[in-house]
Parts: sequence; C-alpha cells; structure tokens
Amino acid sequence: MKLELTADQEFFRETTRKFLESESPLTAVRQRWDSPDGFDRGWWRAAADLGWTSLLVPEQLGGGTLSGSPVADAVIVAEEMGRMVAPGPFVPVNVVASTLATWGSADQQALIAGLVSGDEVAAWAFAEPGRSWDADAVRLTLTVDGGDVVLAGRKAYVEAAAQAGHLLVTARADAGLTQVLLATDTAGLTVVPGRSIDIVRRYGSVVFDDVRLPGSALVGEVGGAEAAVERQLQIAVALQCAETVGAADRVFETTVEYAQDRYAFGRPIASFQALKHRIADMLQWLEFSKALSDAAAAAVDADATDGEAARLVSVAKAYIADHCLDIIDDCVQLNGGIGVTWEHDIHLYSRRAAVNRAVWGSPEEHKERVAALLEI
Amino acid sequence: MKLELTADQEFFRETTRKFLESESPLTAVRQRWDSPDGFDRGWWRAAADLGWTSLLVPEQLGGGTLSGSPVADAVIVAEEMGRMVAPGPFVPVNVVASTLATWGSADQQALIAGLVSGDEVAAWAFAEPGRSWDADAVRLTLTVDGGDVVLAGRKAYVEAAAQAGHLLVTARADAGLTQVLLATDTAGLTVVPGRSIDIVRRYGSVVFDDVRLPGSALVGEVGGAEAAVERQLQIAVALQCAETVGAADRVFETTVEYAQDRYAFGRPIASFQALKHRIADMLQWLEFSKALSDAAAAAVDADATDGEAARLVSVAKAYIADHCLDIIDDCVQLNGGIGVTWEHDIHLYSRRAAVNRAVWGSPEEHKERVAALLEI
Amino acid sequence: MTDARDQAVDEDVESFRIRARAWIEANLPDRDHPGDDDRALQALLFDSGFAGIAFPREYGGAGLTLAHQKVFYDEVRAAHRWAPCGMPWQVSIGMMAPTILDHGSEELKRRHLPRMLRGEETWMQLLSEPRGGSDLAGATTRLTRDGDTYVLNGAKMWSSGAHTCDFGLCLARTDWDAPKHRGLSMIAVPLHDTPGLVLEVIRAVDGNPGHFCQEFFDDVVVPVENLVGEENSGWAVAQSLLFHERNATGGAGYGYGLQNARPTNRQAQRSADGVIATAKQRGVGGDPVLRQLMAESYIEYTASRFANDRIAAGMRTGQFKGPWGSLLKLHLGALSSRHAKIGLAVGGADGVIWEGDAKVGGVAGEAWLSARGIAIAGGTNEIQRNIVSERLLGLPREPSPDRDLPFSEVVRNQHR
Amino acid sequence: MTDARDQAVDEDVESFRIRARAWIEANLPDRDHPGDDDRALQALLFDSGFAGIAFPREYGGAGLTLAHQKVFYDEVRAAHRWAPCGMPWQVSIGMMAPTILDHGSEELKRRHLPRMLRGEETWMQLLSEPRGGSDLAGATTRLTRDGDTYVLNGAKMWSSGAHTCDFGLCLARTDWDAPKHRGLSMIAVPLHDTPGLVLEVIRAVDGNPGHFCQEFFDDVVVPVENLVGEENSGWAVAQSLLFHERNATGGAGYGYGLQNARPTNRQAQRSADGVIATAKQRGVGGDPVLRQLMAESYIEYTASRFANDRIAAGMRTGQFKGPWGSLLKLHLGALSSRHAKIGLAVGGADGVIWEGDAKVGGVAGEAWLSARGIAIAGGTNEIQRNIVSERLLGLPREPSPDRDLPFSEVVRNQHR
Repeated sequence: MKLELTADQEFFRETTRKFLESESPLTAVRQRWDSPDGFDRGWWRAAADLGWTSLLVPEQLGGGTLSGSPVADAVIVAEEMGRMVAPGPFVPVNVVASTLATWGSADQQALIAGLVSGDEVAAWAFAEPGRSWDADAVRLTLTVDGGDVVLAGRKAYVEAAAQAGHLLVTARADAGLTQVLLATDTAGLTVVPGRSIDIVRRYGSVVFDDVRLPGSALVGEVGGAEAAVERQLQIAVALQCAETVGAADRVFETTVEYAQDRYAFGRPIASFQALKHRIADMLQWLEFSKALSDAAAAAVDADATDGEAARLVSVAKAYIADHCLDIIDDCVQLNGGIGVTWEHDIHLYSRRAAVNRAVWGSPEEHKERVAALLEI
Repeated sequence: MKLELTADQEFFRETTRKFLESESPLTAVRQRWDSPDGFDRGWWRAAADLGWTSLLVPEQLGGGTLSGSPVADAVIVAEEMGRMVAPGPFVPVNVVASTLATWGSADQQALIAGLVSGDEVAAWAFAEPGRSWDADAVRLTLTVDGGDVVLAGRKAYVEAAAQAGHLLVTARADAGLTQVLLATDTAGLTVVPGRSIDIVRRYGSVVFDDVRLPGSALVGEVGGAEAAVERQLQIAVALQCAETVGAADRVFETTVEYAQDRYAFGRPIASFQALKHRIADMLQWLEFSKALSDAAAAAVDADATDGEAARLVSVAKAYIADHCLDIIDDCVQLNGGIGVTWEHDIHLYSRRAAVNRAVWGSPEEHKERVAALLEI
Repeated sequence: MTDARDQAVDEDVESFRIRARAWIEANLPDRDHPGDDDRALQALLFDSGFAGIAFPREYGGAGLTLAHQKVFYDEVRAAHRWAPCGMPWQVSIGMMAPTILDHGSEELKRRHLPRMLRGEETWMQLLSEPRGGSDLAGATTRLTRDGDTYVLNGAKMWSSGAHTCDFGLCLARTDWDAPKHRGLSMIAVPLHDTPGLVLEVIRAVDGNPGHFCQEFFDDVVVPVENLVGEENSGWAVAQSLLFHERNATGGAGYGYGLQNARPTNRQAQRSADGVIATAKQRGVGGDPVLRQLMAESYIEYTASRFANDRIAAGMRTGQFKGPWGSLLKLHLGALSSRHAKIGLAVGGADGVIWEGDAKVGGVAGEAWLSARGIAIAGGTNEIQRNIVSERLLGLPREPSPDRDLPFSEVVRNQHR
Repeated sequence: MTDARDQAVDEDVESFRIRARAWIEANLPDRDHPGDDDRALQALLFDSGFAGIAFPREYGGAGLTLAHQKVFYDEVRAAHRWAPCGMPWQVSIGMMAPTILDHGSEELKRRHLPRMLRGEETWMQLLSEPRGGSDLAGATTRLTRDGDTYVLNGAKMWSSGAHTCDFGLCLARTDWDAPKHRGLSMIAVPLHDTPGLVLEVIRAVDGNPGHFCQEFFDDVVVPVENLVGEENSGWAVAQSLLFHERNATGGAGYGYGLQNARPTNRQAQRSADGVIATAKQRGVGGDPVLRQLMAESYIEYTASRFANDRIAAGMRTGQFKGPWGSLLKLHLGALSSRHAKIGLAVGGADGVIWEGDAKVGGVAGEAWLSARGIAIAGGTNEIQRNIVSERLLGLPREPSPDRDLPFSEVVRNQHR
C-alpha cells in the first residue's frame, strides 16, 4: 500500500479496483464456490488485458513494467485482489512467466505470450506432501538418462495445478536443484485436483510416475536452479504478503465502519474503550504490515545480492501472516455473531488469510529462515 | 491458594502471615539488599520454629505434616513468602531434608535435626553453567575409586550455596545419576558466591576440583538417584510455583486497589474499560494459576507413578511462570511511572518472578517436558 | 420410580458415588457406542432417580446437591460410559430447568420440570435479536397482553438448537415507557406447529446449516400461564438464565461441563488431543516449535479443568459469590481462537488444502473459521470481561447512557 | 557562519546529501570513538550550518526541510560517524526547540533557538505531576502573576534529565475557575541556581539514580517574558510539545530516531542484536524455540524501521494528518515488554543470576525491570491507544466527567 505511487501506478490501481468491483464482486466470488476451477477463463483474459500477467515480463517478450519496479507494480494487483478476495492464478502465472523470461529457452519463452494474454495458465509445482516450503525440502528426483530426464515423486499444494496447461517443476538432481517446464498432459503425470478452505483458490497434487522428458524441457542447467527457485519464492511471498495485507485492510476498514454504526447499551460500540484500544493495536499492526510488504517488494525489485531481499521477504511473511490473521480474527469478534455466519463476508477473508498463512511457508518456518539468514 | 484448608492449615497460614508481616516487612526485605547472605540466621531459626522446615520430614525424624499432605502444607509457606517476597533458603532446605529423610543413611539423617531447627542450612547443587534444568543435562562426574568417590565439574545457580553448611550434589556416574551429601568446607570444593536480581535471594556457583569423598557420602546407590532427583525437582517446582502465585496475588490485589483510588480525567482509572478488561484477564490468569499450583502440589503429595505429578508440575510451571509474570508486568503498567522506580515495591515482585521464571527450568523447557511426557 | 429417589435422602457424596458407580456399570452404554436414542437414555436415568440429581424431589429430581451431580458424571466418564450430556440436554436441563426452578410458577414447575428432566420436553432460550447483539436488555421483540393471552411480534436470533427443541424461553418487551431493564418479560413459547412462528436455521461459516436459528414472530399467541416470573420482571429471569448458562458452559452449576460431552470430530480438533493427533499424522510431532504450541494447548485445557474444580469449590463453600462461571467462559472464549491458530500452525498446508472436490476438508482450517463462535455465543468475551471486572471485582460500571431513559427514547443503531 | 547556511537555499535533497556526505567525512568523529564533548560537536554542526537543518535561518537553522534532516543523519549513520543524537539533544532540539518555534514570542525565539541549536543551552519539559499521571491537563502546579513576574508553586515529576538541563518548559495552572484545559499556561523555568527550586533525581528500579527527576517549586520567581504562548493557552502549547515528542520518540519529525542514538549497554540489550549476542555467548543460538523468539525481535525492530519511513512519508506527502507518531510510540511501548521477556527466555538463569557481589548484573533481568519505562514515559501505551483511535480513526472520545467543570470542582484522587 505504497504512499508514493507513480501516476501510472495510481491509474493501474484504479482500473484494477474498478475491474474487480464490477467483474468480481463478492457475490460473484461466492458463486464460484461451486466451480471446479474457481475462476472463469474469459474473466481471466480480461484481467490479463489490464496487465495483470505482463508486469514481470520484459518488453521484448510482450510485457513491461509501469514504474521500472515490476514487483511493486504487481503488488498493486495483489493488494486489490486481497481486498476483494479475488479468484485467478495470479501468483503462479506471474512466477512462471518471470522465470521463463529470465531462464527459459526460446522455445519455452514462446509460452509467455499465452500467459500474458491470459489464454494459457501455468502453475509452479514446488512443495511436497507434508514437507516445508523450503528448497532444501525438495525430494522429487530428476535423473538424467542420456538426452532425457526422468522425474519421479509427488508434489502437493500446487495452486491451479488442475487449471494449468503447463507446470514449472522444481526437482532434485544429483547435481542439485533443477527445474523443468512440461505440459500437464505429459504421459506419466497425474494431476489430482483439490480444494482449499478458500472459496475460489484451487490447489492440486501432482504425481510423477517416472515422467520422461527430452532435455529441452530443462529450464536452465541441471543442478543450476537455485537462484531461480529463490527468486520465484521471493516473488511469490512478496505478492502473497501484499494480498494478505489487502485482505486485512479491507476487513479492518469495514469493521471500523460497522463499529461506528452499531449501537449497544445506547452507545456506538466504537465508543467502548476496550474496543477502541484493540482497534488502535490493529491499526498499528496493519500499518506496519503495509510498510513491510512494500519493503519486501522493493527489496525483491532491487534483487539485492546481500541477502536483503531474502531476509525482508521472510520478515514480511512472518509478520504479516501472524498480524493480519490476528486483525481479521479480532474483527470477527467485533462483528459479533453475524461474523461467524455464511452470510457475512468476513469469512471469505478469514479463509484467504488462513490459506496464505500456510502456503509458501508458515510464519514459524519464515522465522527460522530469518534466524538462519542472520546467522544466529 | 487452596479454598478448602484444614483448620490446622488455616492456623498455619495465619501465623506464617503474621510472622512475615511483623518480622519481615518489605522495608526489612529492602534492607537485606546490602547483606551478603540475604537472610538473618536468627530470623531463619524463628521461621523454622513455626514449622517451615519440618513439614516434609516424618515425625520420627523430628518433623510432621499438618494435614497428611506435606507439600500442600509447605505450599502455604511458599505462597505467603511470595506475597511478602520473603528471604530464607526455604526451597533448598526442604528439598534436602525431604531427600535425606527418604534416601539418606542414618548418619546423613543426623543433619535433619539442624535443618529442622534452622541452625543448619543445606543447598542442592543441581544445574550446571549454561545448561538446562534437566536431569539429563547433568555432567558433573562422579567416579568410584575403591571405597571413595571423586567429583569433578561445576555447578551453578545454586540457591544459598554460600550460606549452606552442606550440599546435596547431583552428579553423573557411569552407572547413572548419583547423589552425595558433603560439607561445604570439603577440600577441593570452592563456592563462588553470587547474587541475583532478587533483592534477598542469593545463588552461588560451586567448583569441584576432584573432590574426594568416602563412599558414606553417597545418598542412595551409585547410579540410583533418578527417582530422588525427579522428586526433588517436583517439590522444588511445586513450591516455587506457589511462591510465584503468591507474589502475583499480592501485586494484583494492591494494583486493583490503587486503580480504584487513583483518579485521572475526573474518573478512577479503574473505571476505564480498557483497564477493566485487562484486569479481568489478569484475574482469570491468577485464578487459573492458583488452581494449577494447588493441583501440582496435590499430585506431588499423591506421588503418583503414572507421571501425573511430573506432568502437572511442568504444566503448572509453564503456565504460572508465563502468566504470573504477565500479571506483574501489566500491573507495573497500571501503576504508571511510579511503578518503575526504586521506591515502589512492585519491582521487588518483578525481581522475584523473573528469577523464578528461570530457576528450575524455563516455561520453554517445561513445555518441552510436557510434550515429552505426553509422548508427542 | 419414587423408590429410586427415596434412597437418596441425605445420602452423603461418597455413599452416593458407590451406588451411582454400580448403577452406571449395570445400566449405561459404552461411551464409544452409546446408540442414538438419548431421549430413551434420559428417561432411564429419570426413572432410576439419576436425572436432575440436584433438583427437588417434588419436581422429579433426586433432591441431592450439585456435588452429587458432579460425582455422577465423573463416574460416568471414569467408567467410559455414556449419559446424555451434549445439546440439547446441556441447555434444557443445565440452564433452562434451573431458570424455571428459580422463577417459574408452581404450576409451570410441576407441569414442565419432570418432563424436562425426563427428556420428554427439551427447552432452549430466545434472547438475542438481529439488531441487538450483546445488549440483551435492549430487546425490541414486542409482547402484548390481549385479554387472556399474550401476542408476540418481532424476531430472535442466535438461538441454538431451536429447530430441535419443544419450548423457547423468550425475552420480550411489555412496557416501552419503562427504562430498558424494567419493561421486559420472559415467556415460554412452544416451538412446534405454532401459528405465526417461522423458524430458520442460520447457515454456518462452512456453508452448511449450523445449530443457530433465527425466529420470526408474527402475532404469535401464547397462553398467559407461560409467563416465567412477573410481567416486567423478565430481566431478573434473564439474569438467572445467564448465570446458569455461564456456569453450564464453564462446567459448573447444573451443566455437565464440556469435558463430559461426546466429542464430535470438530470438537476433537478443539482440544489438545486433536492437535496432537494431527501432528502425529503429519509426522511433525518432533518439531520443537510445534511441540511448544501443542504443549501450550494441553496446558491451557489442563488449567481449565482444575480452574473448573476450584471455582466449583469456591461457589460450593460460599467463598466465591457472584457469577464466577464468567471466568471459565472467558477463558474458553479467549482460548478458542488461540487454540485454532495453534491448529493452523500444526496443520500446515494440510490443514487448509485437501485433495478431491469436497467443499469441506482441512479440519484445522474449518476449526479456525468457527473458533470465534464460543467467544461470542453465550455472552461475548467482552461481556464476560465486564462481568468479571464489575461483578467479581467491584470495579465501576461502564457508563450506559440508555440505562434510565424510557426505552422508547433510547438511540439505537444508526446508518450513516 | 552564515556562509555555510547560505549554501542551503533551495538545495534539493540529493545535492544536499552529496554536500553533507563530504562534510561528514571530513569533520565528524568515528561512531565508536566520538569523544565525550557532544556540546563542542553540536557547536561545530551549528557553525557549519548542519544544526537545526529544518529550522528557519533567522533562528540559526539551515532553512531546509525534515527530509534534508533525515538524509543528514542517515549519512552520519551510513558513514559510521557520530553526531549528537541522544539525550539531551533529542529532547532539547527534537522536541523543545520546535515547540518554541511554534508558540514562542519573537524575542524568545531569537534569544534561545540559536543557543539551543548550537547546544549552548539545553531544554527539557516539566509536564507530569506526582498525583497527575497521564492526565497532564489536570496539572495542579500553580502559576500566579505578581506584578512584573510570575510565581510558581507545586511539584513536577518524571522530568527526564532536568538535572543536566538549563531550562524546563513547565505547564502550570493560571486560572482555577476555568475548565481544566483552559486554565493552563506554559512557562520556561531556568533550572540552575533558581531560588525556591529543589531538584531531586528519582532512584530507578536498579537502585541507582536514573534520568527521571522530581522538582519542587516554592515561590519560584520567573520573568513574564518566559511565558510561551498566551496566558491560559498552555494546553495548546503542551499539545504541540507532545506532538513533537511522539514524533521524535518514534523517529519522525525533528527528532533523530532511536536508531541514530549511540547505544548504551542497556539499550543494546533492547534490540534484537543484544539478544542474539546473548544467545551466542550462552551457546543457545541453536535452540529452535529461542531462534523463533530472536527472529521475532528482529522482525519487530525491522518492521519499526520501515513503518518509520512509511509514516514519515505519509506526513511529508500530507496523506497522514494528525499525530501519526503515536503509532510508532505505541509499537515501541508494546514491544519493549515483549522484547524484555524474550530477553529473559534467551538469557535463562544467566540473565538473572551472576557471580560476585555486585548488586547489578544479569543484563536480561535488569532490562526486564526497566522495560516498562518506554511504555509509560512520553505518554503511556493507553494514552497512545486513545490518540490512535480517537484522532487517527475518529472514534468517539472517552467520556471525561471533568472536561467542562471549573477545575476547582473536579474530583481528584481519593483515599478510601
């Protein structure tokens, strides 16, 4: 929620917000609970037309930043998506597009046009069942067999796995972390669709039963994917933090308004000091969350090599996942009974925040990461 | 703070409280800041005369319980000591007396009379520098050499080490945990006196430079001290919990009174809802702390073999060390600036509670112990 | 039938325990296979003199004390047997029956208490309103005397289990010119086939019908003899009801305590055991950071158990006067959210994401979504904190600008 | 001397940064060996046009903006050099000088501001009173006009560093029949060799004299021209002072931010670095549970740094109106106690027990004892929460029964 946006960024926020308000109001979000995909393809193409999928792609590949700080640009979309608990495979598509733009072969970069236009969806298969969101935890094996590579293992919690035409897969070869890009209809690959407590966000598992691919499926060198994976994680976490902050911001805003309108004991409930003090704490957490989210995005944009980006991304995730969840949680309390019903919109945000807490690493995992980066 | 005491226990609480109020008011506690020992020998004999040191000793050895539940009896003293942040080596003397009564040789039991009368002070040397308060962490070595045993290593955080005539030492032999009783003037043994942030509670380190003792110094068998050590820990923690609860109880009581008397903005500060709600939370923590402290004492009295005592003692310590510290901390806040001056008595309680948090194991250590006992 | 009760005259708690234990072992079903007819089981308890243990004999009770009741349910649990303890019994017998006992007319007590204790009738409460929230005394449901009957108009909300119960104790306004607390009356409204009454089950956060209901009253006619207490003295009756509710929720008084209830899957997650089981299942039981969190949950629930006993003892011995059950309710309300967050940490991604197309899964996530329920229903945490500070500690009351105004002049919700 | 300042006219921030960097490298001492004459150093800054960077040139400042000031101190820190930033400069130049600038007479400004900026005079505040606490407007120190002078009677407390400062800005009551906020005046009281003034240093929790003082005024005569603002408009001056205080404490406005101050041993413990160093020293840096706690401290202090920048930007761009510094102060106040508890956990027994007979040791324990200071001084956490909720979010004010009464009729502390 940067205070000093460029004019282009301001305009982008405005069009994004208007688009979401008219094309994805909360009533529409609720309706997509029944849909297997969670989002509509035509709607996604319209979102892509606004620029949602092109920000992390350089101009020569059909993208372009608004401000020279592509992650900060994308953060604007993420915040607005959070405010409207919007559907759409925003993080995976942008992460894959960004990595293909930097590390992909020319053939692989051909996919970018489809991602940018919204015709194609890609997902990033990274985490594995029951394991932490850490590159060190990747166990899916990649074996080099002549000119081919063979993948065996299982991925889980893959956003939009069942909706994607392509997967970027992070695997472990003898030489180290390795990534491949493959189509989801590749032989030996099974996508198990799944859901989450989020109303519209779908995840899936992916089983790799000795999936054989030509060497051209490699994104970068065998064993040389460490920097790409770290960057992907940083982008994903930065965007997710912005989304969580957007969600908390909206919940806080509507709850404070409600507390001023709602009377009990002859007074607006916002006049009760115990509530006022909790609201003050919430504003503190919220503003600090905004500051950290922006700081993390700026560090990822700067792509600093001194570990600043890695550290700030983890700092932001740990702070935001905890405090924004607490904000939403206490806002449920302030809303009273109606806040724990299906009819009230706040649970849509609780759901998103709870999923975001876990995905891309829990606050506990990111605190450990911070400790490690500080060399404690 | 049991609600249903026997008539004898009620009377005992009353005499203990009166004794402390007249013989150890807070002004006297403050004066002992200058004294190396932290307590006065004559005063300690008077306390012993009231029964402070005889409760965990059977009648035939000169002691006796009031109610048949000796730990619950001793808890009464601990609570009152907490309320008055009293001096005196209450925990070490009772722990050593209890263990000698159960496991000591006849010669060793001769010391009990002096402990009961208050003429003698004994300390328990258990923890070691920088290590956790866990029997597994004991590294001081005991080597059997013919009929002798030899101790080498270092103990730390030993309450009343420099004030004690005898030490009960927990050591590790090849055969396992082993305890010995020795005089503090034994050759090769050096006591390094120390202090704590508590006004009157003194701790010391003890260096064992190949201290050679006859086999008669053993308390129980070589390698056979595990049960005794566990029981000593349980008694120490149960009494410490009661003391911390007593301290928080007194601080809470005086602070609530102050908040009702103190006016700001034309109102008693206790009429501000934000403070009222925090006071309500504090009462909840305090009552739950009392319930757990009593439950732990009862379990130690029952000496249950199903692990109930071990588990409840750790549950109580973890809960009380955290929540009673929080109570005192927020009471400092409610007292305002005066609460962070030397003149105000609340820091005497903050000091005691902070020392009690660490000694006999931190809440973090006891939570881990609970998890282990639950076989998670 | 009266024979069973006769044994109980002046029976001390330990003798009662021995008698109860024998009866429990001979008569009650296994806790894990209790069958599904709690009504029949409650009738068996009643007919054997073990229902309404602390209720007077003339109303079908055993004429003993709350200490005897506690012993009975402790024995049931110790023997791993089952006696009806969850909803609606907890409410009907644990909260509504004692309220009738405190305030009902002799006729009401004689007619309804035996049926309630035997499980033939189940009762619940109709207190909160859609616009009212915690301000129960601000009720705007209108009760009007019309000759020999009353006529009820308005709406109630957050009424747990109204769809499965026979009667609801309804708080309604009979005098609009009196100050808010002095114009209310309490009346028992039949919930089945009542003309003018529309009852809807509120959809819970998981999208399914929950146990909360909403009722709309459109000229519902209620007999005058259903009034509980005097006209315009309904607030005193409500206070009594809330007292019993807090105690029952906390596990003191006439209630059975949540620890006696049959755990559902979701409730299981709402305890340290559930979280620990999740950790073991996910293979993260060895994680030192998660172990701290699981231990914390265990510690809090253990503290709750002993605090329960302490407060029961304080009330029994008269050392604790006033609504001390609020302290237990406050703890549960504050813990539920913390515990749900611990569940999220332990559940990790598996707590919020699952395979397949079921819309409900991820037990930790679902528990998190509904965790605030206990912090709101039955008096919010905030209300409990007011009660604790004002009524247990005697701190000054919150200013209530509406307290002494005629109710018709009170400012209510505004929309800007 | 004016030459140095002349360079600054209309200078943009980046040009200023380059000029400042060169000057800093050529003139300022190493941060770790800054010598002990901060007054001389401040005079050097002043004479070179780098003191009071955002103050008008006619009062000795450089006539630039707060953004320039921030850049200057960022550069000082980046170059690992030292400029006077701690007490008393943070108060005298960061809070008192801007208050004089806002409300002082032209004469006061011309006489004192250059001296304050040059470090020849140091100022502090005399607001709180022994019986007053947070209720600053309830001051009962009496200021009476007597011909050409004022006479001061009463007592002040919690005045930081009064014993080392030259002047104190004192809030006193001039009209006892006006409502509390409308009978106050602010006056500058000389603190050295002032007849009738007794100044005592309050003993801190560690038993040693701290930095808080208490002052007793017994017919202290103060010149009329020392009045800051009009008679009976002292509350507006106090508000201005508190605004600058919150900003300075939070690290915005004219203050330097705590991150620029030279850390003392105790302050070092009051940061993640201190706790981490303790852990390494004790060999417990590998403990996964303590690592979570240390990371938490690091995260909070990092958040504080970026929130600082955010709020400074919001105030600079006018998007944040009102006392947003309160949010930073609230965070520091809430964090200090949490951080001290983390210190206790990491310090373990070594944090509270030490060898030898020194009465002070155990850095974690001592930090814990004094941690609440920052949560109380400069406006308690509670006051900040009131400010945030009422003035940043516009929630309804707390009822103040004393607000409109003549002050002489206000109920004050009672003793039962």
